[in-house]
Amino acid sequence: MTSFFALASQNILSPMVLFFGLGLLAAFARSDLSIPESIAKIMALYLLLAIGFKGGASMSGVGFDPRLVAALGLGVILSFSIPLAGYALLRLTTGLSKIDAAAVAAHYGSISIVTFVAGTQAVSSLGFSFEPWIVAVAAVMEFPAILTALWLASRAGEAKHQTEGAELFREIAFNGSIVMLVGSFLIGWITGKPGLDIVNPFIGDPFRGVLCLFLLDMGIVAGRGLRQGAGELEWTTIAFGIYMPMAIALLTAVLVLPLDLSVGGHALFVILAASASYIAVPAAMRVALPEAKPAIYLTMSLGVTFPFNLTLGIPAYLMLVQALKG
Amino acid sequence: MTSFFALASQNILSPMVLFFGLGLLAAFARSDLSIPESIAKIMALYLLLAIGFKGGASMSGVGFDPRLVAALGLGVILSFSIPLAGYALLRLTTGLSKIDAAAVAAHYGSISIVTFVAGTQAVSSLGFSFEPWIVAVAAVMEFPAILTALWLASRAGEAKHQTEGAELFREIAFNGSIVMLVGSFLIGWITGKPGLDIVNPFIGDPFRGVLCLFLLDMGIVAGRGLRQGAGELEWTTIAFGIYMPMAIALLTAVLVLPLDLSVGGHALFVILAASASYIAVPAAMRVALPEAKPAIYLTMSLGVTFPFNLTLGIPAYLMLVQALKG
Amino acid sequence: MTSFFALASQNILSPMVLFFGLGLLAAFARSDLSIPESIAKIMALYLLLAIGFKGGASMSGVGFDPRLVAALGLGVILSFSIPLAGYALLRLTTGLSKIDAAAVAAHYGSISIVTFVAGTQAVSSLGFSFEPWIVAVAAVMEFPAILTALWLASRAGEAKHQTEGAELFREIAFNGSIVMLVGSFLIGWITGKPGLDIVNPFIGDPFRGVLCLFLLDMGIVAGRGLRQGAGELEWTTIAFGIYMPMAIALLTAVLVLPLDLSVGGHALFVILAASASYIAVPAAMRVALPEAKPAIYLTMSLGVTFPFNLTLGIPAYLMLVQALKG
Amino acid sequence: MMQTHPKKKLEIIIEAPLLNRLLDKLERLNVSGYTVVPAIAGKGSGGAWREGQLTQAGHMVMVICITSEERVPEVLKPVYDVLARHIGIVTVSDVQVIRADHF
Amino acid sequence: MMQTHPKKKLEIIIEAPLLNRLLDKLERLNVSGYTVVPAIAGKGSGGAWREGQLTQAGHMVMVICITSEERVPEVLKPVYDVLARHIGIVTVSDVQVIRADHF
Amino acid sequence: MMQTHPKKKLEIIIEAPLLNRLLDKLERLNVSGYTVVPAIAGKGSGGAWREGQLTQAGHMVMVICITSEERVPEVLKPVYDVLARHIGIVTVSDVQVIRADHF
Ligand SMILES: Nc1ncnc2c1ncn2[C@@H]1O[C@H](COP(=O)(O)O)[C@@H](O)[C@H]1O
Ligand SMILES: Nc1ncnc2c1ncn2[C@@H]1O[C@H](COP(=O)(O)O)[C@@H](O)[C@H]1O
Ligand SMILES: Nc1ncnc2c1ncn2[C@@H]1O[C@H](COP(=O)(O)O)[C@@H](O)[C@H]1O
Ligand code: NA
Ligand code: NA
Ligand code: NA
Repeated sequence: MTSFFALASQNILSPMVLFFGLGLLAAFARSDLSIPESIAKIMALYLLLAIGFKGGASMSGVGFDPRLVAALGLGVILSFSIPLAGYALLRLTTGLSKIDAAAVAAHYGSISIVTFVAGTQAVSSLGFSFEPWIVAVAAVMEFPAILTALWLASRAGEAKHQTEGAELFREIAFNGSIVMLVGSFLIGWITGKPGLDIVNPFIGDPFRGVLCLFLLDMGIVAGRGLRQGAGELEWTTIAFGIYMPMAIALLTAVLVLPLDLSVGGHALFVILAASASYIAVPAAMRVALPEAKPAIYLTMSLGVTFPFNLTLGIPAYLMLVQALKG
Repeated sequence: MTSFFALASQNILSPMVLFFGLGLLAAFARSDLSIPESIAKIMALYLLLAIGFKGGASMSGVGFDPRLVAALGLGVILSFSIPLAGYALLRLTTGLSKIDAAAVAAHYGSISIVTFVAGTQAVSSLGFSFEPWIVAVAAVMEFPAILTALWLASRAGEAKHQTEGAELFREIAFNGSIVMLVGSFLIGWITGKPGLDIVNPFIGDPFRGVLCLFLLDMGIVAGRGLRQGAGELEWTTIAFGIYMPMAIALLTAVLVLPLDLSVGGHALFVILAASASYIAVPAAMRVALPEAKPAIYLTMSLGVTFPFNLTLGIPAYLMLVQALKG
Repeated sequence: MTSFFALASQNILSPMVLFFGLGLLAAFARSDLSIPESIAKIMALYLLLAIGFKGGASMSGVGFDPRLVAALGLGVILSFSIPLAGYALLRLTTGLSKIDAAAVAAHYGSISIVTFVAGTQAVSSLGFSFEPWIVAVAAVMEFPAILTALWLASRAGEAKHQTEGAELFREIAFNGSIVMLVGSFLIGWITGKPGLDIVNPFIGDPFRGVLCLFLLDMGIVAGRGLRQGAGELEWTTIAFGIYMPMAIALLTAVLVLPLDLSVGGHALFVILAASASYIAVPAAMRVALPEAKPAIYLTMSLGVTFPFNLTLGIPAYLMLVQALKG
Repeated sequence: MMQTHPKKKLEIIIEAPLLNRLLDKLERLNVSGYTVVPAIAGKGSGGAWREGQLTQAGHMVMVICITSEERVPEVLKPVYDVLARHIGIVTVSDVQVIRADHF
Repeated sequence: MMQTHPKKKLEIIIEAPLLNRLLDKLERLNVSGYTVVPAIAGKGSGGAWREGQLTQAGHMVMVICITSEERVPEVLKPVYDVLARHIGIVTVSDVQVIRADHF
Repeated sequence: MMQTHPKKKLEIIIEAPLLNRLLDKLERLNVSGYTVVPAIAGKGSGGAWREGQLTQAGHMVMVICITSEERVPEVLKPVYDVLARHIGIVTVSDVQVIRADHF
C-alpha cells in the first residue's frame, strides 16, 4: 500500500493535478477566475490534435499490429455494454428515473479524452511506454455508448427520435472531437516523423503547460457544477460515480490481458474504459434525450468521476495493471 | 512532369495542406468542428506578426538593397493593373454584373498573406532562400487593387462614395492587417537579431504548428462557402479562379526577371501576385461596394483560388521560376 | 545623465515597448487593429501564471528568507497609505471631486502586474537577479489600497456600502488575478524545479513573445482611452500621473533600504509601488464607488502612468536604486 | 416622416445543440430572414447555466425573426415542435419596420 | 391557431461587474427565469465604451426576463435598487408567449 | 407602484464593417445612448452567414437604442441612409422605462 500512496501523491503533486485543484478551490470560493469559452474550446482541440498527431506519427514506419483490430473490437464492445450494466446498477441502487439512468450510464460507456491525456502523462513519467494506436481505441469508444442509451430510453418508451435518427447519427459520428482526433491521427500517420518535426514545437514541448491551463478550467467548471448540483444528488448516485469506474477498470484490466499489451498500453486502455465523457455525450443527450437532467449527468461525470480518476483512479489502475502483468 | 508531380505531392502531403484538407472534409460532412472566431483572428495576427518581424529582423545589418524600390514599384503597378485585366476577362467570359466583376477582380489584384506564408514554407523546405524584404512587397500590394475596383465601379455608374472617400481611404490604409504587418516589420528591423532572439521562441518554432491550425480553420470556412456558394457560380466564373492566377503568375514571372532576385524571392513574388485576397478586400468591398455579392467573391477567392494555389499553384509557380532562371 | 539616456533608449527600443508604441499609434490612427477580448483575458492569466509559477519554483529548496515577512508588511503598509497621500495631493492640486480623487488615489496604492513583468525583463536584461518572493509582494499590494479608498469615500459621506461590505470584500480578495497569481506561486513552490521543467516550454521561452502581443493590446486600449479621455482631464491631473509615481518611487526606494535586498529585487519593489492598477481596482471601483468616473481613473492609470513607467519610469527607478545602493 | 409597417418579432431562446435544426426548419418555412444572438448565462426551470461549460449542452442562443403577422401561426407551429421536448422559450411582439418589401 | 398569452419582457442593461448581484436578486425574487446576452459596445451619459478594455469595468451585459404582468412591480423595485447608484437601464415591453405554465 | 414612461426602442441589425459609421451618425444625432450586441449567425435576402468567416464582411451586429417618440423620425432618416445601400434592417417598438430623465 505504501507504493500506492507514493504513486498517488506523486500524481496529485504534479502541476496538472494541482491546477485542477486550484480551479476547484476558485469555484468553491466563488472567485471570478474564469477561462474564456473560446480558449477552453481551442485548448480542447489542441489536446486532440496533439494526442492524435503524435499517435499517428508513431504508427508510421511501424509494421501493422494485428492486436490493433482486437483492441478496437474490444473497445467497441465495452462502449456498447458498459451502459447496460450501469443502467441496471443505477435503477437498482438509486432513485433516478429510467431516462436519467440511461443518460448517466451513457457517459460511463464513452470516454474522457482529458483523463486519457492525464493518464499518458502519468504512465510516461513512470518510464512506461505504450502502443501508439491506443489513441485509436479512444476514438472508437466515444459513441457506441450513446446508441445503447438511446435504445434503453426507447425501450422505456420515453424517447421518440425515429424521424431524426439519421441526422442524429451523422451529428454524433462527425462531431468535432472525433473529426479532430481521427483526422490528426491520420495526418500524423501520413506525414510521419518529418511531419512531427514540423509541428512538434507547437504540440510537443508546450503540451503539458497547456494541459495545466486546461485542467485549471476543468477544475473551475467542475467546482461550479458541484456547488450547484451536489445537493440534488443522493449519496447512492454519488457512490456510483466512484465504484463504477473502479468496477469497469477491474473488468477491463482482465479482458485486455489476452491482447498482451505493454504495461503502459494496458493501463491506458483501462483508464479509457474507466473514464466518463463530459463533452461529446452531454451534447448528444441534450439533442436525443432532452428530458434527462443535465445537472445530474454533468455533476456525476465532471464533478465526481473525473476528479476521482485524475487523483486516485489513475495511480490505482496503474498499480492494478502492474500487479496483473506480474 | 515527373518533377512537378514529385513537387506537388511533397507539397500536398505536408501537414499544413493536409490540415486544410481535413477542414474541407469536415465542412463537407457538415461536422460541427469549428475554430472560435477570436482564435482565428489572433492566429491571423500572429502569422502577420511572425512574418513581418522575421522579414524586418533579417533586413537589419544588411546594406540597403536598391532592388527593393524597384520591387515595391512593380508590386504597386501589378496590384493596380491586374484588376483591369481581370475585369475585362470576367465581363467577356462570364455573366457577372459590372459591379460583381469589379469586386471579384479586386481580390486578384490584392494578395493573400496565408498563400505567401505557405509559399515561404514550400520554398524553404526545398532549400531555397529569399530576399527578406519580399514581405514588404506583400504589404504594398494589399490595397491598390481596391482603388482600381472602385474606379471601375464608379465608371460603371454604380458606386457613389464621393462623400465617404477620405474616410474609406483611411479605413483601408490603416486596416489591421497592414498595420500589424508593417509595424512588425519595422520593429523587427529596429530591434534586429537581438529582438528576434527575444521573440523567436514565440514566433519561430511554433509557427508551422499554428499554421496547421489556421489552415484547418481556412479549410472549414472554404468548405462551408463552397457548399453554399458553388451552386450559384457559372463554370466560366470558376474557371477564372484557376486560369487567372496562372496567367498572373506567368506574367509576373517574366516581369520580375530584370530584378534578378534569388530563385526563392522570385518565386515568392510570383506567388504573391497570383494569390487572391480573402480578408482585407472583402471587408473593403462590403463598405465601398455593398451591392456586390459576397457569396460570389468569397467563394471565388477562398473556395477556388486559395485551394488551387495551396496545392498545385505553389509548386507550379516554383517550377516555372526555376525553368525561367535556368 | 548619458547613462540614463542609454538605459532608457535600450528599454524603449526593446520589442515589448515598441509593440506598445505600435498599439498606441494604431489607436491614434483609428486603425481597426484589435486583439479579441478573450485573447487579452487569457494572455493576462498567462502572464500571472508564468510570473507566479516561476517565483514559486525559485522559492522551493531555498531556506526561508526572514526579509520576506518584512517586505510583505512594508508592501501592505504602502498600499494602505499611498492612497491617503494621493487623495490629499489630488484635492489640493486638482478640481477632482472627493469621490473621483479617492478612486484615482486607489489605483496608485495598488499595483500593475504588467509594469512589474516589464520591470523583471529590464532588470534581467541588465544582468541583475532578484529575490524570487518579490512576486508575493505584488500579490499583497493589490488590494489594501481599495479599502483606503472606500474609507476616504465613506468619510466624504458618499459611499453607502455597509450592507454589501462582506460580499464586496470576498469579491476583491478572491478576484481572478489574485487567485491566479497566488495559486500559481504556491503550485510552483510545491512542485519546484521538476514542476518548472514540465511547464517551462509553455511559460518560459515564449513568455516575452506573448508579452509583446499583450503590450500591443495595452497600447491599443491606452490609445483609445487617451483619444476619448485626455480632453476631459486638467493638466494638473495629468501631471499627477507623472509626478506621483516618481514620488512613490523615491519614498519606496528609501524605505526598502533597511531590507537589504539585491539591486534587482530593490528595483522591482520600487517599480511595483510606483505602478498603478488598471485591471483589479477599476473593477472594484465600479462596484463599490460607481459614482466615480471611469473615464478619469482609467485614463490616468492606463493612459498616463503606465506608458510613463514602461518607457522612462523603469530605467529611472533602476538608476535611482543603483545610486542608492552605491 | 418615414412610413413604417407593422410586423411581428419572434424571439426564440433555444439550446445551442439544437440551433441547426431550428434554422433548418425556418429555412424550409421560407422565412425571409433571422439573426442569431449568443447568450452567456441564464436560468429556467432546468436550473442555472453560464458560459464555459466545456460542453455546449445547456448553452442557449437567441434567434430573432421578423415576420409578417399572417405568417406567425404557420411559423410558430413547427418551431414549437422543435422546442416541445427540449428546453427553450418563444415570445412574439409587435414592431414597426421601414422597408416592408424586405420581409 | 396556437394560443398565446400576454406577458411582460424586462430588459436590463447593466455593468458586468454587477451582474452577479442582479442575478442573485432575481433568484431571491423567484423569477421563473432569465437569459443574459453580452454587449460589445455602448454609449450613455457616462461616455462610450467598447469591448477589450482589459478591465470588465464599464462593460455592459443585457439581462432578459419574461415575467407576468402582476410580478413586474415587485421585480422592478429591487432591480432599480441595484441599478440606482450604478450605470444601467431597464425597459419593459409587451410580449406574447406560447406556454403560459412556463413563466 | 413604480412610475414608468413610454419610449421607443430602435433595433438596427447592420454589417460589422459599417458599425463605426452608424455609431458616428448616432453620436452626431446626439442620441442619449445605445448598446451594441453581437450576432453569431443570420440569414436574409443576401444569403446565410455564420460566425468565423475570416473576414468581418457579412458579419452582423445589433444596435439597440432607446429614445423618445418625438426623436424617432429624425433618427430613422439618417440611419436609413447608412443602411440604404448596405445590408441591414431596422425595427421600432414600444417600451416603458423607469427613469425618464435618462433618455
Ligand atoms: N422567464 C424567462 N425569461 C427569460 N429567459 C428565460 C426564462 N425562462 C427560461 N429562460 C431561458 O431559457 C432557458 C431554459 O429554460 P427552462 O426550459 O425553463 O429551463 C434558461 O436557461 C434561460 O436561458
Ligand atoms: N438610450 C439608450 N439606449 C440603449 N442603451 C443605452 C442607452 N443609454 C445607455 N445605454 C447603455 O447603458 C450604458 C450606461 O449608460 P449610462 O448610465 O447612461 O452611462 C451605456 O454604455 C449603454 O450601453
Ligand atoms: N426577417 C429578418 N429577421 C431577423 N433578421 C433578419 C431578417 N432579415 C434579415 N435579417 C438579418 O439581416 C441580415 C441581412 O439581411 P439581408 O439584407 O436581407 O440579406 C441577415 O444576415 C440577418 O442577420
Ligand atoms: Na468509460
Ligand atoms: Na494577387
Ligand atoms: Na502603486
